[in-house]
Order: sequence, then C-alpha cells, then structure tokens
Amino acid sequence: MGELIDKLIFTVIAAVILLVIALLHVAYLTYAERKIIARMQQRLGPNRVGPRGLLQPIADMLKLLTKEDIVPYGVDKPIFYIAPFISLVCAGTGVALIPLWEKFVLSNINVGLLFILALSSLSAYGVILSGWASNSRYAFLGGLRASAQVVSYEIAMSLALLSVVLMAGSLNLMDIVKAQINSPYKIYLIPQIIAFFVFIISAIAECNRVPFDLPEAETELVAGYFVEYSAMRFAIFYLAEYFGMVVMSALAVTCFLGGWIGPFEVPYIPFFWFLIKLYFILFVYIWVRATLPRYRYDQLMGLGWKVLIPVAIVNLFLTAFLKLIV
Amino acid sequence: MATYLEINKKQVNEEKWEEPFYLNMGPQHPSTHGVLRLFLELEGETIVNCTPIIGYLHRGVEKLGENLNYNQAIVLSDRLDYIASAANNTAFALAFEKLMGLEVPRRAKLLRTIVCEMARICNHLLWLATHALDIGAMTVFLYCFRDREWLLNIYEKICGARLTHTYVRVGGVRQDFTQEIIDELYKFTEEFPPRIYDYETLIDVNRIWLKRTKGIAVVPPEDAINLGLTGPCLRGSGIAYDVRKFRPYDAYGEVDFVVPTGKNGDTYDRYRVRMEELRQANSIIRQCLDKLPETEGEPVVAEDAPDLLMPERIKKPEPKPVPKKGVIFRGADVPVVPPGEAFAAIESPKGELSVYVVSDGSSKPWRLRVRTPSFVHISAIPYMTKNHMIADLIAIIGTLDIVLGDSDR
Amino acid sequence: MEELLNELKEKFSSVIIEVQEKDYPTLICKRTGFLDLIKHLKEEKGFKYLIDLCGVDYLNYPKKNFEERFEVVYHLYNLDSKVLLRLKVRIPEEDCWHHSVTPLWRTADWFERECYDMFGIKFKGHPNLRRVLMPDDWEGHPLRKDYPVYLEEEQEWDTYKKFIQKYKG
Amino acid sequence: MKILEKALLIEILKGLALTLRKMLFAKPVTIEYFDKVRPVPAPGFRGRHALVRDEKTGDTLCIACMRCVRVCPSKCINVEYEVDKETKKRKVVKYEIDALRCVYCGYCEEVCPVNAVVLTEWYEYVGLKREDLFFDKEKLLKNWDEFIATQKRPYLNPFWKPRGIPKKFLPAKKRQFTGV
Repeated sequence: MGELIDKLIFTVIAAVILLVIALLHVAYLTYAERKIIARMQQRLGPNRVGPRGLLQPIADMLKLLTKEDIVPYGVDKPIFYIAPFISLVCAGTGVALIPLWEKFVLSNINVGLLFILALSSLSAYGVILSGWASNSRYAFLGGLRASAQVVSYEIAMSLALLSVVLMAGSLNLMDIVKAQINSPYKIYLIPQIIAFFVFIISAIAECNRVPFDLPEAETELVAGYFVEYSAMRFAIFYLAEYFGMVVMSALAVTCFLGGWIGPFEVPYIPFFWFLIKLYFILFVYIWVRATLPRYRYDQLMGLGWKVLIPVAIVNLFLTAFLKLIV
Repeated sequence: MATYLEINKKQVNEEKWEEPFYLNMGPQHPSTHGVLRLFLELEGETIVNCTPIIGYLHRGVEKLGENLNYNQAIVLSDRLDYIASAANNTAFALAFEKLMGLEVPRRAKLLRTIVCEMARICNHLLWLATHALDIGAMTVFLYCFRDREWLLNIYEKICGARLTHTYVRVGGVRQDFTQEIIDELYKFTEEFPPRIYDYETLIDVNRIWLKRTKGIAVVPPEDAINLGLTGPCLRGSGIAYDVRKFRPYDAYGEVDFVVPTGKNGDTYDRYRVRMEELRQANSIIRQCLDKLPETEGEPVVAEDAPDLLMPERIKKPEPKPVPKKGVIFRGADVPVVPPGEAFAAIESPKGELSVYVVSDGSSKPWRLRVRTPSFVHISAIPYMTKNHMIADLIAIIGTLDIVLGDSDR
Repeated sequence: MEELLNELKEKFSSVIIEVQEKDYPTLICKRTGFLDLIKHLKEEKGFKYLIDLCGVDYLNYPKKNFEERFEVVYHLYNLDSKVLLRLKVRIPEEDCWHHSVTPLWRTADWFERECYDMFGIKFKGHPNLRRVLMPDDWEGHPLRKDYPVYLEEEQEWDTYKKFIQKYKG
Repeated sequence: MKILEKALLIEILKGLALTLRKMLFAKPVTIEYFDKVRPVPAPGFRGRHALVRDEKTGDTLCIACMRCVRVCPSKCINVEYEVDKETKKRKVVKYEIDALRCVYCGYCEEVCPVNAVVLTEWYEYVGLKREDLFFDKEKLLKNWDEFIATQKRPYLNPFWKPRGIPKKFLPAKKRQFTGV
C-alpha cells in the first residue's frame, strides 16, 4: 500500500514538473517564433515587455485570460465550449510518454508510439468540432479541411514511424531509443533518412503549420476553425497548436535522432542533448514558416497521397527487406 | 443575383441537401485588399459563381471634380489609387493640359517620368508584398516594404508627403529636384536590382509558388481584350499593349525600354511581367536622371500655366474709355479655359488610366470622367474565378492588383 | 485615317450625323443603327478594344448646339493601326435609353451599369442592369447636373435615416 | 539532373538559406520609435498647421486676403475679418482650420502672399476629442511657437517659395522673403 502511495506521489510531482516545463516551453516557443521570424524579416520583434521582450508570452497569456469570452449567437454551446480542451488535452498528453532521459519517463508503456499517434489523431477532433460548432462558414470550411488533412497525413506519418518500429522491434519509446543506441549508426536518422523526411513533413501538416496551415489559412478563411473564438478559448487553441509542435518534435527526436544520447556526456544536465535536438527541430518549424508559401487544399492532398504515402510504403518495404536479410 | 436576404429565405424553404453553399467574402476580409465584397456560390471548395459587389468606398470623385477647379481636382486624383498617386496626378494634368493647350517644359517632363516610374516601383512592390502574403510567403512582404520605405522617403524629400503627393500639377510639377534627391535616386537605382533577386530567390522557382500560380486564371489574349484588361494583366496574356509605347506622353518617347510580355496568360506570367517591369522602371529612372543635367536651369512649370487659385471668370478689359477708379475690368467674359473636350490616358502601374474632361469655359470642369483600371479588373473576377478554388480566388485578387479606392472612385 | 472616316461616312450615312476633328476624330451618331456601326468597327475595322464608355449630362451647357440632354461617349482603340476613335450618341431626356454593347464587349458590362447608376440612362439588351457604385435603394442619379450637391436634412438617404431611427429610439 | 534537383528540394533550400542569412547577418531595418531614434521628416513635410507669429506685433502675419479659403479643395479653412475704418486695412478676427477635414495638399501655404499660414514639419499630434483637432487662431499660433522652438532660425519652408515657380510670378513680398 505504502509503495503504491509513494509511487502515486512521485508520479503526481513528476507530472506537475513536466507540465510546468512543457508549458514554459510552449509559452516561450511563441516568443521564440516571433523573435526569430522578426530577425529573418529584418524586424525587431517583441521588445516592450521586460528586457528584450522576455515577458511577452506571460503578458499575452494574462491579456487573453482576462478578456471577455464571447460566445456568438447560434453556436452549438456544449461542443463549442469543449472543443478547445479536446485539442489541448490530446496534444498535451503526449508529453508524458516521451523518454527525456534514461531514467526519466512519466509513463513507460508498451504501446507508447501507438498511443501518441492515437492522441494526435484525436486532437483533430477539437479542430473539427470547433469548426462545426461555431456555426460560421469560414470555421466550417476550416474544419472540413482539417479533417481531410489529418486523415491523409496520419497515414504517411504512421508508415514512416512503422519503419522505425521495424528497425527497433518495439512500440515502446524507451526501447526504440535504446535500440538506436545499440545500432551501428547510433541514430536512425542515417538509415531512415527518407522516413525522417516524410515524418517531418507530415508532422508539419499534422500541426497545421505553414506551408500546410490550411485549416486556419488567415488569408483565405480569416482564421479558419477558430474564427469565432475569443479570449481564453482562443488562447487554448494556440496552446494546443504549440503543444502539438513540441510533442511532434520530441517524437522526432526520440525516434530518429537518438533521444538523449550525444557525442559526449554533459555533466549535471542529462536532458542536454535531448533539448538541443528538440530546439533544432522547433527552429526548423519556424524557419520553414518564414520562408515558404502555402499549399492549396487539393495540392496538399495530392502531396500526401501521391508522394508521401508511396515513398513511405517503399521505404517500409525496403526496411523490412533489409531487416530480413540482416 | 438575388440579394442576400432572398437567398437566406430560399435556404430555409428548400431541402437541406440541395442547398448551395454561399460564402460572403468581405467587405471585411484580410485579403480582399480593401472593401471589396465577393458573394460566392460554392460547391465544396470550388467556386460556381462569384459576384463582386463594390461601392463601399465611393466618394464621388467625378461629382466633386465638377465643383472644384482644375488645380483642385488634381488633389482628388491622389485619393484614387493611393499607392501610385503620382501616376494619377499625371493623368489628370495631361488631360487638363491638352484642354488648355499648354506645352510642358522638358525638365518637367523628365521629372514627371521619374516620379511616375517611382510610383510604378512602389506599386509593384506593394503588389508583390500583398500577393506573396496572400499565397502565404510572409517574408517577401516585409522585404518589399523595406525597399518601398526608401522610395517613400525620397518622395517625402521631393514633395513633403509620402502617399498623397500632389506633386504633378497642371503645366508642370510642383518644384524642382535638389541635388540631394538626385544623388539619393542614383543610389537607389544602383542598389535596387540586386534586391529584386532576393524576392525571386524566395518565390520565383519555389515549387509551392509555381503550383499556386501556374495555370491559375488563364486569360487567352482575345478574352483579355474583350474583358478590357490593361497593364500587366493584358501583357501577361501576350499582347504588348502599353500606352507608354503606343501613345507616348511626357518623356517616354525619348527613353529606351522594353515592354515585357507573358505567354500563357496565367497568374505566373503576370507575376513575371511585373517583376520585369520593376527592372525596366529602374532603368527608365536611371535614363531620365542622366538626361536631367541637359535641362539644368529650365523652369519646371509652363509659363502660361494657370495659377493655383484659378479665377472664376476673366473679363476682357475694354481699351476705352479709361476705367473709373475702383472699377478695373469691364466687358464680356472670356473663358478661363477654352471650352471643348480632351482625353488623355497614361499607363498607370495597374493598367490604363484615362481621363476624359469636358469644359464649358469656366474654371471648373463640366464633366470629369476617370476610367480606372481596378474598376475594369474587378469586373473580370467572375470570368477568371470560374471553376477555381477559394485559395485560387485569393491569388486571382492578388494578381489583378486592385485598389478599391481606384475602383470606387 | 481620312480613308477610314470617309468610308464610314459613306457606308453609314444614315447613322453618322457629323464628323468632328478634335483631339481625336469624333463621330456623332444617331441611336438607330448605332449597333451596326459599332459592330462594323469592331469586327471589320479592328477596333477591338473599348477603352471607355461614359455618359455626359449637358443640361444648361452654355453654347449647346443640340437639343438632347445626355451624351454617351465611347472611346475605341485599334491596337494594330494605333487609332483612337471617339463615338458620341445623343440621348434625349424623355426617352432615356440606349443600345447595350455588352454582347460585343464584356468590359462594357460594368461601364454601362455605372452609366445607368450615375445618369439613369437605361441600356437595352444589358443582362444585369443594376447599380454598381451606389446602394441598390438609392434615389436619383448623382452625376446629373440637377442632382443637388449639398443635401438638406430631409433629403437624407432613406436607409441611413432608418438606421439612425433604429439606433436612437 | 532536374529530377535530382527536385527531389533534393534545391530551390526550397536556397530560400531557407536566404532567410537564415538574413537572420544571422542582416541588421533590423525597423527602429524603436520614440525610444531611440526619432525620425526627422524632410524639410517641407506637410504636417500640423500653424500660423506664423509676427515677432514685432506678436500677432499673425495674415492680412485676410481670403486666398487660402478659396483655394482649399476640402474647404476646411474659415476666415473672418473686419475692416479698420481709418486705415482701410483688414484685420483677422477668426482664423480656423478643421484639421480633420484637411487633406494636407499644401495649396494654402503656396498661395499665401505673406507666408502667414504653414504646414509645419510637426507630425506627431493627436486629439482625444474632435475639438482638439479644430484649430482656432490661438491654437495655430501656439502650434507655431511649439514648432519654431525645435527649428533653426531663420526658418524657410520650401513651399512658401516653390522652386518650380519662376521668381517673376511670385508676389513682391514672397520674392524678398528670406525666412522667419
């Protein structure tokens, strides 16, 4: 009994710490995005709140939390209220499964990868439901686009991850990292470069980021699925989007870049290499956003079905074949 | 088209699954470039029908012009296409000069040409910025604004205003360039071409940009003429019609430039034409600057140009008898401006901008008609959007390069 | 240029009233048979590009030498021979209509709508003759010379008045 | 070759390189407004209206010729005057400019025969009420005092004597004018 309570307390404390760290990351990701894009565009970026604008995310959060929550006339209220939370919970829970370090993973379950995939598909429900419940034509179109996009990119992403699973022989994320460490190249990026490529593109599409931000394309659908949201609920959609980015990047680090291992050991900071890799992938997200134009709806689907899925399948077969031989 | 209310009624009555999906885009929308309203009938994301509705920015420039004198009417022209107001000023001034039979000094012509081409660069940069932003490339937007700012600063030095210049006036221009401005312009013409490569690196061969622009809104040449498209939109379809070449005005007869044309008449070709025009405009400015020293010291306003404060009426003084003290003029009215009509067209950055003015002899125009390119281009939107998607509609609005102040007048 | 005008004068002697030589050659035409003339110009003579179509109100114009109140002015351009031609049709106030050229030029669509909007000249054969720039329920035609420039309060736009009433009381 | 270029996303990588280069090496072109640098507009910038204060009398130079009222395209200037019975000279009683109607064309400063009205280079001005931007004579003179304190004397607005207009067409007072 005592052991169980100990374990429970440990889990709760770890969960809270992890949540706070993740939330901080998410908050400062928005800041980093604004600042990096600003520098790429030769602007200054946020610099009014705090030194170099470092308190900007907190100010934004406070502002959004204290604003009036407007519920437009004619919305489907229960769904309208609950949709942002579906998004956030589904996007955020994935953090618990990521092995940050050899000895730190919140829940080390055997079907970790599958669970994350399931969650990320579920988070699309938030988008679809909000689009449906808003009773606005722009939001409706945004929701439609989101559902189509998720369906097609989910497959490519799963196929890309499947080759990793084949290589590692496990769905457990911890095992995948350990398998990578034992593999000849130390990371799966080198043998699975194609899968990595497919995975990153699908992850960008999964998170609705440029160049695949069609559900919220602001120049076409104003803000897409969350056009009718305001205040806290709006903020939660934002949080969900950035949480999704963090989880997807962490997954990429875990499955392709070898998790916590690095060329040399950094004393006292066991997460060092994990975080460096994570930040690099997050930077790529932002970098791509600053550079590329947006795809059209049907072209996006074409890319997903006609390019990424065949490539991923070929890659999967090759992996299986090599695995069989070796 | 039925009005919005009628359609709503229809929706209620009809069976649910047969109802078309109507989308009311604008007048408040991030990418309709102003207060343009588009009433769309959709099938999925494909546009079946599109009805542009304009008039939200209608200020009655034509009616106002009938109640102001010729010089004051120039001020109105600034507010038409507020991105390239120097070009509008020139169109008005040309029509009025033709009406009054004024000959503009050569230096003024060169200055006007420079200012018009600067307006073209300003306009095309703003077009590229918004067009790229519409399609999603947000960095091009800020690079373009960075360079446009430089030009606006030069404008500020030339005439004291950044957007609504009122620089060109009947019979010439407001004031001469100083040496400082000429030096700055030389510097600009040298540094500008490499910057065009920056934009092109980001979008010119980018596969997403190509996919979004190639084969979108194809207008065959015959249709382009029939629709009344002008400027880069017409040239993108392969017709090298340019007022600067066909009916040269100002100093365009003496400068050397190429009229770029496209082949397929799609959005990409129109984009290429405009990018090429940026380079041509740069070279025209350079040529005019080189010619400026030849005309050093010339006045920049015609000798017989009307005063700003045009008299309401001029009385012909009678030679005899000597007028009494206090009564200066006696006799019949002389027309301030010869009665008649004049038509002048210029190649404004957006297309052909023509002014038709009828005079009755007083200091105010009897009828001031402005044919603005945006008005005609908006009327072509239903043709161009047929069977395209919503995302393409955004690209089409961008490629037409419309300004609602220009179309609504 | 001369040849063209002479040929037109000969062929359409019943339509063309007068040929004036202003800044551009100007043909003053009758309303009957105008469509034939403009179709001939477009299809045979290569005037493919309609630059402008506008109305002019000549109410109380000093030194007017014709009776009709309105004029519709066309500016046609030949892209090959670079000739600009101006056509004018005079329209009386009581019988205020004209033939539409929208079947020939799609660009004339909105020009004619605008002309109707501003002067009240109806275009027969136009598929969709509604107001363009002014609201649909606007009264009067603003560019007519007898349209008041300064409005009294009771002459305010009806919809605006209703709007004010709704939000005041 | 082309297929390889396409597969390796060469053109996209070029674009990414450009943005990365800008991020690492280019300096921001925007400035921190009001904190660090305050952009000075070019001489002759058409900003806030003012009436030039005559240093001898302390009053405006305006002689109420009504030229600015007639030339204003937006009819935003209102001048009232009374005639002195002895000297037969006009004296300004009211000089009002509605800055909300003004289109900043600068015609008034150009036609003024005595260079009394001016659009100063003062561009940062706000009003919290509509009345704040309705300038009467006192406010306009105050505007001038505020503006001239930031300027080098003598001050000469380029639009009082536009360089385009030949000297012989200018009124005598304007021709000899060398600045306030």
